[in-house]
Amino acid sequence: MSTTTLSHDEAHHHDAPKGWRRWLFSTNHKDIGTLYLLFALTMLFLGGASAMLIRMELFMPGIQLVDPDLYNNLVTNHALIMIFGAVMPAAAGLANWMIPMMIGAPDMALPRMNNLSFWILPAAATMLILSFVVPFFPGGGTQINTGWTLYPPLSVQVGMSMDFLIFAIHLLGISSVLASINIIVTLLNMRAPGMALMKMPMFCWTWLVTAFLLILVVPVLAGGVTMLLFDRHFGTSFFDAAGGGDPVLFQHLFWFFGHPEVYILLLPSIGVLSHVIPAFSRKPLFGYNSMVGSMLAVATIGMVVWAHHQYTIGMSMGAVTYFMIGTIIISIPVGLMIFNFIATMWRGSMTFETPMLFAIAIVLMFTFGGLSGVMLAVVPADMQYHDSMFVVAHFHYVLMPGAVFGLFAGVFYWLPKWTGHMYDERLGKIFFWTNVIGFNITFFPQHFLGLAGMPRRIIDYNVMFTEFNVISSVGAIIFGLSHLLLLYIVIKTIRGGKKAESRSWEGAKGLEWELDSPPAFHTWTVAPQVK
Amino acid sequence: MIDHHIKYQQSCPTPADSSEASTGYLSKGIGGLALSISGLLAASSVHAEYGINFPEPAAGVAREIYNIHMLTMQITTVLLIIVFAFVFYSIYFHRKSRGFEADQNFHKSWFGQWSWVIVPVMVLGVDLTIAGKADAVLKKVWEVPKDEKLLDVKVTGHQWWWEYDYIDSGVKVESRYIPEEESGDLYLREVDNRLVLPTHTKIRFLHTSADVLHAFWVPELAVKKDAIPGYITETWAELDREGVFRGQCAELCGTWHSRMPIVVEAVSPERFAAWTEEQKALKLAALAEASVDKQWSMDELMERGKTLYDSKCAACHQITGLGLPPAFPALKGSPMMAGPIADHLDIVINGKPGTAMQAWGTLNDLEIAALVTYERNAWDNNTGDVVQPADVKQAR
Amino acid sequence: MVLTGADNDPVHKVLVIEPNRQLSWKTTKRVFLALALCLGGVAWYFTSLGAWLVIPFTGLELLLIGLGLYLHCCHSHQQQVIQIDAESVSICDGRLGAQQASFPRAWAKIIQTRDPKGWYPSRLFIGSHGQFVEIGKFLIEGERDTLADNLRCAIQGA
Amino acid sequence: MIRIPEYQTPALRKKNLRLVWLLIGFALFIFFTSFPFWTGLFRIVGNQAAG
Repeated sequence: MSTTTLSHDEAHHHDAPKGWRRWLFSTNHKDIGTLYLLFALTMLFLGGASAMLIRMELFMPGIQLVDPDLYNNLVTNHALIMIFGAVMPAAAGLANWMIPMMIGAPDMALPRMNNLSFWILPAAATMLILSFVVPFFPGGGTQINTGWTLYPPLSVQVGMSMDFLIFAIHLLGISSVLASINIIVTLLNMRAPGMALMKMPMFCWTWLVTAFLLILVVPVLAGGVTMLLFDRHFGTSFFDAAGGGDPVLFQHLFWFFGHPEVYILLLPSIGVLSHVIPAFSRKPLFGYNSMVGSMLAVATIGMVVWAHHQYTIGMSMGAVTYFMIGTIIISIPVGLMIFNFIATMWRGSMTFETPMLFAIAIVLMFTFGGLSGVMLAVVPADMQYHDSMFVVAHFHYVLMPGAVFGLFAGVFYWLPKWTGHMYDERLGKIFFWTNVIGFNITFFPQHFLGLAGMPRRIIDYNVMFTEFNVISSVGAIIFGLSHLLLLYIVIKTIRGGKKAESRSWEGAKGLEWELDSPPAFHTWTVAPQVK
Repeated sequence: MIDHHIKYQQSCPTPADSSEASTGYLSKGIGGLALSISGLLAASSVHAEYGINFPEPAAGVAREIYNIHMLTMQITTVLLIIVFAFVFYSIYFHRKSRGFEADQNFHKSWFGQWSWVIVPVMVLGVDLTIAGKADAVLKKVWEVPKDEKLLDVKVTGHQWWWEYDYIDSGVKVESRYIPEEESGDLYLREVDNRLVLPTHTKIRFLHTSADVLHAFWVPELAVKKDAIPGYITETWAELDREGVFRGQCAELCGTWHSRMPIVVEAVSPERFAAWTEEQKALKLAALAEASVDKQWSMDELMERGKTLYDSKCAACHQITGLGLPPAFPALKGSPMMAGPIADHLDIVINGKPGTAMQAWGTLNDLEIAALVTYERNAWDNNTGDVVQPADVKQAR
Repeated sequence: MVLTGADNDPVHKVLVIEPNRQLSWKTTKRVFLALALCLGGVAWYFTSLGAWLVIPFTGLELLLIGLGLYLHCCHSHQQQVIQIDAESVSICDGRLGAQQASFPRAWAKIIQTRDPKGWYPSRLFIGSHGQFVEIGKFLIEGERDTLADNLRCAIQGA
Repeated sequence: MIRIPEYQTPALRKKNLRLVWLLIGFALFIFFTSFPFWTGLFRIVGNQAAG
């Protein structure tokens, strides 16, 4: 540290970089959080566009819009973009914005690493989009027709776009790991004095657990896709039965990552809920300790039940029994979480602003998705449900409310804090109703399709499945278009609006709402130790 | 052949006994809700009934699975109603606009102190109910019965057709989808050769795959197992009624994953025996025909070749021979067609490793000869080459 | 965190400024070991299944985690000591004990710059005659405000 | 009449309206590019009406 010369001007203006430098070289947690959120919003529309194409194609029996490989590629891309491009970066954006504010830290622990972990994402997204675009060019090979699970041997047949995808997954993994390390170090080391772990806001807790999960599972996925790359190009046969390998090994590697990934998507939204519901119920969160405990339980059990995605690979009866019991057991901590949310609302003094509406929708619809999850966990019954549209309906009922609606709730809840303006409440409510109703029309009928015998990931189907597909596609149009309203609300709020107070919501609690009046638990009391 | 009684519209199951009456009622209730939605949207009325639940099981295994499915569905529906009731009660009564004051000490009451024990214990109770039943069903379903005479059927998934080997009798059935012009309303649910199975016989299915992952799924039989190359997985079923049961491949297997229907035709054991004999005789006749030392004429070979090509090759290379490049190269105007016959035969017999082109060496000499002759002369390829079964025999 | 001398000497004052930190070096090592153990378990399990390629990735990741923890541990142990005498105000690096700057007390000024939009944290400088040293960069906003007030009092209140 | 709140300056209002038009344009784009969807829907409705 050296002395600097301060001119009169500098004493009053900030020397932070302006223009594109501000964003490219930013080490400020708020800037990076904003970048993450904008990136996620862009990707939400990209992934949404592929979902719309899928639903358009499935609207009627027959092949109308896309050819089968392109359809399968859309399925692949929709999943990857939504998971890695939209939900995870949006959750990371919330984390970047809120965690330092919530724990009373000046910034994230490793600001330069924070910058890196964001700027890897656009590069990774470019690779992901390239993997989609490359087959349209001469010599580009075949399209990725494997779905996001990338199961070999099918993924070994695919052309060069699979290599792009593998590279993209590596980049995405690096980005997530860097962000996780940053969050773990920040949360463990930079809490304000007096804030014990068990006094940490729930959102911080959920991200701490999420970051640990990411650190544990990402290397396994990285190893898996690298082995796939080796099988494709370097003559190894990790997954090739003819060469002594094992095609099922990849499934284990993938789902060891893939199942905790579900909780990685889910937990930050649970954290948001634990702030939104108490704020609008005007009453403290019911059962903070049991929330933390059940979250840790979910994460721990969730790590060791991955094979319930592969009941049909022909495991031994002992193995499937173990995975079945483990999976059903998860309903205990998850049930406790849901119970705590309901008990927080119970005997509260509720008002129903947009974040709260989303929160209630999550409690109801996530319960629904969770219960169909219990049905899927039952091995013999899963022999029927597996890979049918029932599964598609189930995981959209878990992930849309569980992850995406939670993020919507968080965005509406903290938007006044971020922008300094209140959003338009009336538009917010319109957005909520179109969104939730559209979602239910889209995905509820898919349960029936699955039970009646329609497999997932098929481009064309028999006329007997027409009715529910029509309903589902009509719902999808409503659901998809409703997000344009979200875009409008967000941009409008950034531009201006009613000035937000530092405590934007009547019942909001937490350090982030008290930034102007800092808490009293610091400084000037402890004796110094100076040589 | 066996009469085709078409029965693809299955909806609410007929209750088998009194305990299942409520089950059917429940599913009808949910179905009614869905129907009213679809009615509002003015969906087609061509189909009188909609499939909203599993079709009526046709095997003991499927019946067990069906029952556990209905049980878990009932339990979860009850739980869902409880959760909804609490939330809506709370939303209605505990809101600020009604002047309800928040109870700040709710979490400090005895209930708040002990809920973290009470709730998990209650959930555990529900879990144990489900897991206990599931475990009992699993024992019946999972393990193939031992020490019994079973009818072994080897089910091999190919891109994109099914091969059924009746191991005991040596009969082999290749089953492919039928284009829409021929199958009509049963498009994607009908095949050219069905999997014929006897009723009241324990059948063991041995699943494997020739290329990528597939999954054999017929809801009435309730046996879904992945077909994994290099693995053999097994399931079993004992069909308890005759009928035609339809399913589809359930594991994404590439381009034409949607075109892998499965049709099971359940017949009485006597008719099954007759059918087996018929198939054996057909196979012998074909073999005899192929081994006859005869020079086939171009027209004969072309005619046989076209039939074979349209059923076996057209899924990838298309009827027009234009293929779907780059995955499936065009045969029309391909240099392979005008090149040496030996190369052409080699790729048909041995396939091309690393691609979707599989080895067709299981076809007999006559069939391969016809196929290659057809490919070299159809779609303006007009090389004029005629390949005889003897040439194929030599090339093997 | 800002610590100050407990004595009520109005002339001589000592202020110690440190970042908030909750982990000692020992607990940091424990956290790292726990993570290494979990990751090692995962890597060992999948290696036993034949997927040895997981090992290099877990190894690389552990390296990164270690690096992150170490760097931040270094960062969080920095310390600025401000000594106020009758004549001068001096700023030292508390860990190295090296003096950074010294200003005549009578002329010493405290300047706090603020981002007009409140987007960036404020910055606090101390110095005189156009030469300034930034202090408390690692503090949070409220602590910095309090520090500025207290410094002003301490310097001028002689 | 739509009451304009005091924090909404005319310039801001103009900018927001422009955004609305852009989004409506995008919605129309989706509307027209999903042509097969709408023709299919009309066909089904037509069939229904015809019995």
